Amino acid sequence: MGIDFQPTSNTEISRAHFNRIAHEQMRPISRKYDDQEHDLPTEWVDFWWNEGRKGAPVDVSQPTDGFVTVCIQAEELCFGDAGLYLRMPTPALGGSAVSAAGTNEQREEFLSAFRGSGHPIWGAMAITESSAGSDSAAIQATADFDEASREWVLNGTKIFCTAGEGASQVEGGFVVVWATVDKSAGRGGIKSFVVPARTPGMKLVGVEHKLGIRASDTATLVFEDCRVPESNLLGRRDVKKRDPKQSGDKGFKGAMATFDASRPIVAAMAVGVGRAALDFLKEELGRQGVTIRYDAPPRELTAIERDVIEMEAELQAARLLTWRAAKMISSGAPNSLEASMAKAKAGLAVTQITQKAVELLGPVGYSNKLLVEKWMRDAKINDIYEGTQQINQLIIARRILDYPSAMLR
Amino acid sequence: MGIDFQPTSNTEISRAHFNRIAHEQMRPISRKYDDQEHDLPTEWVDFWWNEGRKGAPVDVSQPTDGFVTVCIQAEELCFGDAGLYLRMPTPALGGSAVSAAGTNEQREEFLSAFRGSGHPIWGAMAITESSAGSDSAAIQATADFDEASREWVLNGTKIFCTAGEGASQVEGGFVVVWATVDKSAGRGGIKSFVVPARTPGMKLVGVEHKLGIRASDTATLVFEDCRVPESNLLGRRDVKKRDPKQSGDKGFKGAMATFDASRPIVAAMAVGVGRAALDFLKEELGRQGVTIRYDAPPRELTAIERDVIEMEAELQAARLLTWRAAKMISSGAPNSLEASMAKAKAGLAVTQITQKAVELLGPVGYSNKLLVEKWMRDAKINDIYEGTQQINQLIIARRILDYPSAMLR
Amino acid sequence: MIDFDPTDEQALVRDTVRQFASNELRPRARPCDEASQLDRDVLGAAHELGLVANALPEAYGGGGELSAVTGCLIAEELAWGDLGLALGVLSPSLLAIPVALYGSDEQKQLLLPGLVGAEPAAGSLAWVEPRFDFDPVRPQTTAKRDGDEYVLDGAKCFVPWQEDLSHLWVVASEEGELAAFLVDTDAAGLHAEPESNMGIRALPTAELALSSVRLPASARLGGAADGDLRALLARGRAALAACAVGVARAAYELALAYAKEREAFGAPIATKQAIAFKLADMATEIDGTRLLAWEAAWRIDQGLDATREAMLAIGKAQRTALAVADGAVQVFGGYGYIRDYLPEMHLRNARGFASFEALTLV
Amino acid sequence: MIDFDPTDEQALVRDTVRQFASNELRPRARPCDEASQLDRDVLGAAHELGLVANALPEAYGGGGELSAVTGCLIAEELAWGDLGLALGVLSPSLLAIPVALYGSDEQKQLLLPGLVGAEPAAGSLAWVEPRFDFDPVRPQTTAKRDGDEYVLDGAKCFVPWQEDLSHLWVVASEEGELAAFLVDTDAAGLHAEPESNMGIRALPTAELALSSVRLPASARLGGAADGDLRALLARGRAALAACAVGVARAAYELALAYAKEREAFGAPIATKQAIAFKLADMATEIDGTRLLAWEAAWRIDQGLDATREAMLAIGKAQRTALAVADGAVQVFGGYGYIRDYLPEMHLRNARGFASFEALTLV
Repeated sequence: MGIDFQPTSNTEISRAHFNRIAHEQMRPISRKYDDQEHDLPTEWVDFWWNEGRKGAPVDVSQPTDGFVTVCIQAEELCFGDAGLYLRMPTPALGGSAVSAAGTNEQREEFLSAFRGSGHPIWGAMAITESSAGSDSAAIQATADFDEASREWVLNGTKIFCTAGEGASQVEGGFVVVWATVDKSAGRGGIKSFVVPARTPGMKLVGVEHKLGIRASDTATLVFEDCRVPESNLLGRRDVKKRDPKQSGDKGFKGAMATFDASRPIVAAMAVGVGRAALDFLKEELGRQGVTIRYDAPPRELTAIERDVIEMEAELQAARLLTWRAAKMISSGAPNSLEASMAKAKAGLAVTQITQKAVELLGPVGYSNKLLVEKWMRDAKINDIYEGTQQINQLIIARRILDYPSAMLR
Repeated sequence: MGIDFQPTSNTEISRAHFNRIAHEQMRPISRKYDDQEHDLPTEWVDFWWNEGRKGAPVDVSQPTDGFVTVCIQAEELCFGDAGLYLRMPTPALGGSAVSAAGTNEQREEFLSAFRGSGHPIWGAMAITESSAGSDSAAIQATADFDEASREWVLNGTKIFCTAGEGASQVEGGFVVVWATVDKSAGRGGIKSFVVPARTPGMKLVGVEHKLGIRASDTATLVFEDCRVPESNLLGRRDVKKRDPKQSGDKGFKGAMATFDASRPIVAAMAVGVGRAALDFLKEELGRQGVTIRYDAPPRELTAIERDVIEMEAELQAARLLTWRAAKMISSGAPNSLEASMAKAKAGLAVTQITQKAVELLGPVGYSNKLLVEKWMRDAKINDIYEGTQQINQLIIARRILDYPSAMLR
Repeated sequence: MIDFDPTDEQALVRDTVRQFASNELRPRARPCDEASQLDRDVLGAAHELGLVANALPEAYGGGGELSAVTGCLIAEELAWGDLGLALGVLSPSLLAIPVALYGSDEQKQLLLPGLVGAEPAAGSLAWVEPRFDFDPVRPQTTAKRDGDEYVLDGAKCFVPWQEDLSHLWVVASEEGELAAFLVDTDAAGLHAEPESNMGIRALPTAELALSSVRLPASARLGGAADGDLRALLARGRAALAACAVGVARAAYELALAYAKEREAFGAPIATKQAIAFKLADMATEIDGTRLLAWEAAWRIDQGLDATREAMLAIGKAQRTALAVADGAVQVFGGYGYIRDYLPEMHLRNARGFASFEALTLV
Repeated sequence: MIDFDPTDEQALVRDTVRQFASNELRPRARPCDEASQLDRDVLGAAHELGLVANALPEAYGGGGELSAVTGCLIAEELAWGDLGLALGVLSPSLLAIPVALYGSDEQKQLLLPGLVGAEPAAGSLAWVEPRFDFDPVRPQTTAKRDGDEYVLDGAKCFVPWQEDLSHLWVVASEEGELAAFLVDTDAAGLHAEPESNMGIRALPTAELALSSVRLPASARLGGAADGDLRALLARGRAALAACAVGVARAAYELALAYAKEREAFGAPIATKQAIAFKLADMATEIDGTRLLAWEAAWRIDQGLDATREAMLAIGKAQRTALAVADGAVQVFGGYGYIRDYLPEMHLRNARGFASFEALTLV
């Protein structure tokens, strides 16, 4: 094969398809659902449920670029609107966890409705707690097994749960909850459980008011003696005292694996937001008669030209690191290092690119009349969730130094 | 008094005096002694000894700006040439240590010759060891007291000793050596000793080949049963087991205090090198017809104009932080935090300013025909010696967080 | 003689304003940002402090203490409390300082007494224009002489616009030169559209459309005489730089406190070099930036040209404010992204300094 | 289909060159830098590897494998060994690739056989000019037609200049358009002054003064036909970007190893976040930069215009190389500043990429 930067025709079909959706379905309501924080974007949810989820009209007889194609879909939709993207009725990260760590029966039970003809539903993953941000070993939520009823009893509070309102409140959806069955076992005691929407004991106590991605329902969920069947545990029940990263626990490893898979997607989402700002900036400058000279000597460029050229280089570097990490998933290569590189790079690059775009557009860039200021607010989340910049640097550093986590904290 | 940015007339006299020396005595031989690494810059040494050390023709009936004036002198001379500045026949850091921690007798004994009419001599301070860079507690050099001869016997190897060749080899000079009298006491056991030049047992084993400041003799000194009189110990002899920072040991504290005093000077030296590059850049651009518009809107500036304006702002910020730290010395305020801020800021700012100056001048900036490439090489030392960027960030962080060193390493 | 210590009187003013900012502004920062409005009580309390009046000529009931350096000390403290409220509290100076410096006696008589009275009075100045390449010394808003009138045409944005605002200065190009004109808010041909921006939401601002706004010749700042509007621009930049330092300091202090309190992996996150060094850099850049702002202000007070110094100061200040506010959000992690905490607001406010001009004056 | 894995053949070439760079270049990096000269043995060994010949047309005894992507893989590995020596080793391509791509049959016949022979032959190309605002697509060196001759006037710098160099291409403006001309090193009116630069000291370079250098019409690259010199410039930028990645990777690997080995306060300095995160950023930027260089090279191989991609790649590459080399010096502390260790050399070399053009071609 060899080094190739040409996506397959199916990827191009997919890109064009989702780019059109971004322009026609998302952009027109971007500002509306930024202003009306927490309102359900009905037109978008219905569109996705009725049309969007059918996917792009690809030629199934032809190859795609696998996970790279998935990343390009995420880039295009977040080029449209990152907040609406996170509000799409899909299994989302919860689905990834079920797919990665669940049994066939579990996949059928929890995911089939997302392919069904019912009303729109959501999936979500609930990991973070107020005292355990990046430190999953510090999870306080508990899961106790009730021998009598053969049920798991969940107790605890989860915060920053993306799509947590929809997943917990709309019949048919579910939340994958991380809890410990044995605090003494540290990470080894942490298991994930599928909690169907409206399960008694799972309460939605609030949705966050945020800097950006305001269309996305970031929820706080409280679990009080929330009971789910034994069969809702993902992965093995037995507790490995050793760090499960080294153990064979498909449950935790599977859940962890979802991050290696989700980081490139999050990176692609970031790239989409950054591209939205950069493309608009170039178009607007063009309208003002400013064109970027790619063949002018550095010392003859205007400050704006050099900024734009640097922004383009940083965005493309982030995109290519993302595609590389995604490609490795398709080819089954372990990509934890590359996934964190992509996430760290994309998060920082688009934070700076969108901030710069606001600056270069001057007073108009700062105004709500344009979406650029919104893209700057939306972009910042990519530096924070799915592992902050610092957490990803930590993962990268441990890998390149070949240090166990104990040696570098 | 109130906030005032106007130096006294004596400071202006001093600035003009040393600026002329920089232009007339230093610049003409800058390239020569960069090429002829390690050669003694005789014309400069003799000039300083015969003329330069007389100081500026200030009006003693009028005030100066105290330590700020000293910083301005350092800036002007390093604007001339940082390597030659470090090769001046002066007591340098060794002198600061004797002044800060020594008795009147010791000051008289070791410093008077620097005011005398003999040949040029040098002072130096020897702290760093190959295994103890930033970590003074790790010092391995030992000082044992010989009760019989009432002498201190020094053993160990010191590296990166600025002016170490002159100070150790030229009769009349001296090296202040840090050594431990009790390894079990950690920092508490570290004392400093004055070793006169040519003392038997003090050997010059080499001088470093460096990236820049090549006119400066950075020496490695070996001490083998090197004996000095009991009276050459600076400060108290008894060992405080407690961290001497908290103890009343004038010796160690004095030596440490010299750093709070020397960091602003090192920062001022850095500013001088950065200014050399920035001033030349602006002059050269002017000759090429490029003038900097300070009243143009940011979005109309050329890349070069914005670079130069940012370079000027960063350099001035570094200079003002330096003056603030220096002013505090004059007014007797503890300035450890501010001194480290000045050092950290100046070191980084001038590293970037000089690197940028080489870039903006293109091929000619990279050529040895100009001094800009030398200033970039010279400037980098300011990010490294007298505490690297990282060490100064550590000191700043501990202060602002109010953390003991044990909590932040 | 080089000195970086304020006078005792300045220190007293600074400490008083800091108290005021801490007690009156900071608690209202979030509610006013969410509600996109100023707080009348705060405006009243600030007016009683006489922050603006103190700088006005004694002949017109002011304190006669006009000093850009003092003004920067005040601006930093107020912006540390809250930028949007600070700009609102200081808005009378937008009307007062141009007239105090360059106004005709008639104009001083007309405007100054109202600003030192018992009741707070709003002021405003329209300089920025809604264009990415807006050039403050070459505005596209024009003033043409027509008989004994001036006719203004153009567009302005970032114009402080409180309900009770009655007059404002509008900066325009008069035959290629900068000039300012006193305009009634209800002047014919003047249309004001309320703005919504990413930050400074507590401050009501408007975008103005001026089409053939006719003014008497006496509306020109200084009358026949010329005011030095470039110097006024430098005053604005020094003041905005001081505000940016205040915003950065507020964000830094929040990050510092949070980093010492928040634990991860069993220790405060401040014990991690990545966090600790970030805080160290913030502290250093904030101090360096403040000194640049002071230098520009000091030159203004000395009657020296401060164009370059003010440009260096505001350029550095907008970079520092943005970097520090962004860093504070980063230190807070997820909490930095939600509006229950202030870092995200400081980030939105900080970004504005790259485009603000003359939103406050000292 | 998107793919970032080299072909098996490319991987083999890369690994072979990496071995060569490790065994032959790296050990000579410091001595050649100090002595400011190339090493004949290395040139011979490289010639035997056929690194340049392999890319030349089979019709003239080459391997017929011209590929910018493969060239970038080779350039990165060689520059990882040592930049100065890498540029020396690849210098024949400066003569060969322009003629292979755009030369007339006559020119190919004249130049190519000599480059695939048993003995290594030097090559060179003069493009850069000693001006801060040098514009590679609008050189000030001019070529004027005079009867059936061309007359060249102007100045050049950064021109590789080995003793045994006999011919070189000189890029000039011919009626405003880019053109290249084959010039004898002993041509009348050509004066070469040896250069001394901050970095790439192992590579002998010269500054050229051309005053009325007269050449036959046949000396023009392509003869009557036009070569696409802008495409050649992009090839140079992709190649230089790959070299910059090699330099950055070399500095990064040194820093990584040193940080794990060097102890302070009782632990390896790599266990400190400030150092560890710096290394993490280096690794990330190096990988991202390499991908940009590959994309530009891939477009060249596809026959697509790569002007923009090559500009993005070299711009990013010069920033990455400088930041990583500077960071490596910082990680080494005092040892990073002395010439017993390589970081300081990487820093001097890295700084050059902001000004290099067409110092090597792929």
